[in-house]
Amino acid sequence: MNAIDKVRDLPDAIADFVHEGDTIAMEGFTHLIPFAAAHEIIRQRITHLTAVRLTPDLIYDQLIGAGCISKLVFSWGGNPGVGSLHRFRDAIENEWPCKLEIEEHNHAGLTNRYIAGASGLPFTVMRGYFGTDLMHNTRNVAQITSPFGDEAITAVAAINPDVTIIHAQQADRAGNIMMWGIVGVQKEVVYAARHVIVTVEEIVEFFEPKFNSVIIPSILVSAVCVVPGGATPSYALGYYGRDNSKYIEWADTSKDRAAFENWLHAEIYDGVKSHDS
Amino acid sequence: MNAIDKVRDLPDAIADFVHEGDTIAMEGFTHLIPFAAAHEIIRQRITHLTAVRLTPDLIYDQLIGAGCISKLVFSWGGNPGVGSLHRFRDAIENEWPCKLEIEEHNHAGLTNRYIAGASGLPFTVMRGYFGTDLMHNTRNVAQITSPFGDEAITAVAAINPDVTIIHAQQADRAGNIMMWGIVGVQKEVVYAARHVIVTVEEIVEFFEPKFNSVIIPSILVSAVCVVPGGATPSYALGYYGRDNSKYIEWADTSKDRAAFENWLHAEIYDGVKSHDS
Amino acid sequence: MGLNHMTLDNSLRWSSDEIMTIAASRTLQNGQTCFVGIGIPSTAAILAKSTTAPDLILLYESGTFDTNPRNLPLSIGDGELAESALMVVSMPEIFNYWLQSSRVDLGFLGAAQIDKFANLNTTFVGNTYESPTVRLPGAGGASEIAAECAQTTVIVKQNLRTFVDKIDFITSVGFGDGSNYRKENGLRGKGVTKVITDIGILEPDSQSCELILTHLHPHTTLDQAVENTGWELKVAENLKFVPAPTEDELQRVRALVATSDKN
Amino acid sequence: MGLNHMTLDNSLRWSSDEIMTIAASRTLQNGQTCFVGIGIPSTAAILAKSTTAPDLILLYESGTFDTNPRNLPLSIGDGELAESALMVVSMPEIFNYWLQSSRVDLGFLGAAQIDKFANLNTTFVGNTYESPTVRLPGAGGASEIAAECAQTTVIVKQNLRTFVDKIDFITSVGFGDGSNYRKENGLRGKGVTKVITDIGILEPDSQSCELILTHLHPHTTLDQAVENTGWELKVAENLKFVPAPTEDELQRVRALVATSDKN
Repeated sequence: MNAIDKVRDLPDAIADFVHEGDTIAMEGFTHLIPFAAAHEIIRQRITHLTAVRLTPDLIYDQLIGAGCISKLVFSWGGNPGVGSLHRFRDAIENEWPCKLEIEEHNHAGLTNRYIAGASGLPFTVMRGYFGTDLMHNTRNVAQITSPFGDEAITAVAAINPDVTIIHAQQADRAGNIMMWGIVGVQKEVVYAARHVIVTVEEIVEFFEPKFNSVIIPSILVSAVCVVPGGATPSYALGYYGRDNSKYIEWADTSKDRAAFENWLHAEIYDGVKSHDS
Repeated sequence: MNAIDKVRDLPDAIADFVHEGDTIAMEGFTHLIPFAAAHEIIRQRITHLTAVRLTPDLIYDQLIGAGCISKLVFSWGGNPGVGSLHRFRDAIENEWPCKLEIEEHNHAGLTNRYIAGASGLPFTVMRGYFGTDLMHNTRNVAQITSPFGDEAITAVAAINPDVTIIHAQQADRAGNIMMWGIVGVQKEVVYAARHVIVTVEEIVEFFEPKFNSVIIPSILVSAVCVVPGGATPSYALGYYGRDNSKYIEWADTSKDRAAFENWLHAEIYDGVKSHDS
Repeated sequence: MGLNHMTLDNSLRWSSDEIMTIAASRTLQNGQTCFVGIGIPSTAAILAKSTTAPDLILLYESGTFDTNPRNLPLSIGDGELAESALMVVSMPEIFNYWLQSSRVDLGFLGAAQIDKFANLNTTFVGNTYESPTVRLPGAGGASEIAAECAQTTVIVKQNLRTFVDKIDFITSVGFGDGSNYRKENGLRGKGVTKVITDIGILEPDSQSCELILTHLHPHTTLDQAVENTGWELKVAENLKFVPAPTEDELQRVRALVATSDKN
Repeated sequence: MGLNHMTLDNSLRWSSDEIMTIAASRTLQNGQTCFVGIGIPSTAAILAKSTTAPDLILLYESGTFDTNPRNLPLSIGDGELAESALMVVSMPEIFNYWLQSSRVDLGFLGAAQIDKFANLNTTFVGNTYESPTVRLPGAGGASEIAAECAQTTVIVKQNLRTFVDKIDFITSVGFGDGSNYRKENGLRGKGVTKVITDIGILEPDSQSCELILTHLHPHTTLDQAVENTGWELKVAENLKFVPAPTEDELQRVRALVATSDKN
């Protein structure tokens, strides 16, 4: 029950907990996106993943292009503020590098699916999908009737990933995690998961009080990996800013298959072996 | 949109927002119980209230004994660590001072009823009440079947109080509220309410970062009343401790109707007119 | 999507993005809660907050609530949105406690396609859902913004590619097939009350819910509007002109846009 | 409820509360998550944490998680529980993300009445629910602790008023009417695995789920157990004695209890 039990090298943690065919969720909404962990998954060539994430963002665009993901569960697939995710589009429009099955939601729906998973429920209820075409083109969404009055309500099925991977600012010596700033759905997707890998900027002696900070107790965490910069090119509030230029450059890098494959080899396969210590 | 619009004397706030026959919720789990506001309700002799609260505690025992509450929605009716709530028992067992209708839940159930209210839903789902006699002796609880698989799940109806009253440590000049320490169900019951009255220890220039602090934006608040000590004999973390002796003494004060009525006159009707400035 | 591409009309003192931003900004009222997206909505909201609506409460789906950015965010989850916010809440809270419980006065949306009943498509264009010609990002927070905000303003460029008779996919509901669709489907907000384009402003008819051209921008013509609409455009009897941007408005918009990393 | 009243047997070196506390403490294992109530459960858990199970994680329904109180709390929401906790979460989180999602290893419960299938009543005694002779506090967190903790330990004094053939109200489910009741009713935890009384310890039969006397305290007799049980008490073939409290255990319990304001 102390940090020594949980601190692992990132390659070991990925090898131990992420397996071919798993359902994984790597969350972080714009902030604290666990890029280093994703790159390690690519490097280990783990495939046939069902990958869940509200915003595939560059992180899943890279995993999709590298052929790791065979099914994507998502709610908004763009490059935020820039435009398209080209690897995502190429997979859906042209099945390159392989067929990509999709299950599409909206943010509120996928968020509530995580809440149901975190709550140990088979489903939860929400107002949502009403009157849209998504209702008829997605799974794990159903209409039910309120037993109090007869209002129609949407039920969404729980998601319980085999592995959730997040990045956080800090862990303490006992293996507890602290993050602050925009925390999106990370708490829910951690509670919903069977295994949890957390990459952190650093290990600290004690946590300083912060507004809106979220603590993840050690008991929920399978492995803590110290990976400074592990959220680059997204950001870690209090550590480094978002590298917006990388998001803009990605439009070009990813647009063309050859350019993407060059990036994949240069930055991932032949790149320096991750940031982990 | 600044504090001047919202800061009121407690008697005015109660008179403006709490009316005969209203459904009210005064929350605070052991911590930050809004006693001063309850005493003002007694003083204004507002009656026929439907009063919702997980733990009636001394605060509702006093309102019940004073004849303000005609229906109680609750989940645990004891004097924590001491024993019975005698005014609550006298009302249920002997209809004194008037008949008390009850609707009884458990903590998880009532908590989820607040969550449904806060979420704008007619109901939400949970695992609970399964196999108990409460299932057959309470309203606003129903069994439904999961549309994914056919598991039986409990649905609980939303609660949306006419007025929620809470006590918090601080408000800022803009009328935003901050509380920390044990916050129970206060966030949910604030979001579920039509009107919200908040008594606070003090108004501060700005909020200091705290672990686990909860902010209630000004826009949710109908009135802010500065009432130092307004949670006594419960406590306000960072301001004063719980007066456990008052909880123990209450066993004697409340056991006997005459002793209770003496307390009611001495402390409330003829007492110093509240703590508000 | 095209929303962010600036096409400067050299004969004018403002670009189409600028006039859309300023028109959107003017619709915001002090004290409202406003669900903001990236791009023109952010610029419009920050402009309004710095001028006519200082107590406008901006919330983003990232969970940043009552945020006061000085720079224009590139993404919806920029650090400055968090650091300048009254509070940062989880997405469950933003979606369930704020949006779903109908606490938000106004939401802004864009679209790749819009029809005469203000239904919006941001999912795909061409062929089928399973095998689209162009795959777009999808719903994100848009479908619930369209459903639950008290009112929604759509900001979109007007042309035959976007203003179509039949959209390929209803991502977010405007008025469905007409006036009773929202109620029948449990959508509680009023729906789209304004569509602000580079040509003018359209508003739904109070009876039929069909979009009607109510305003032209100072530099545009009715012909332009008709030619750039893929259905038979109805025009308000008292068609008005949007007042020209003031120097102050233009200067503020340009200063804001200049703060964005993207430019 | 009587659980907190201390009845010191002068012929012994410990009170019944003390032996119950110590017996409960010994069942706790290091690293477990333990849902604690006020009174003997708190004392037992804090005792275990100070001796055999330093990494025991204590959570209270008030939302205090991994709390490390040095004093015995009078109430479940004492300030010290918050100030010594790793985190304080809302009650929605405690009930939905911890208890309901079956993350808690062990819960402690008391009762005013218990039957042979370990069903518990804390709601009312006598006459009807609508018009009870004695109204008790009700369920609180107990019914979900009984339903969802991996295991539950009941701590209760054994007498004919409490150990009854038929309880007046099932507030919290033990095993209902027998072995399949939990599964049929969707209760996912194992249920009550130990009932610790002032006379001994009862455990459910692995087949019938009926409570069986498995241990006596060092100072008690089988006759006492039988006489204080309102049904025909079954006794384990290898009935054992609970090892006597050590001096260290007694000193620690007494020091803890002395910290409570109540004493």
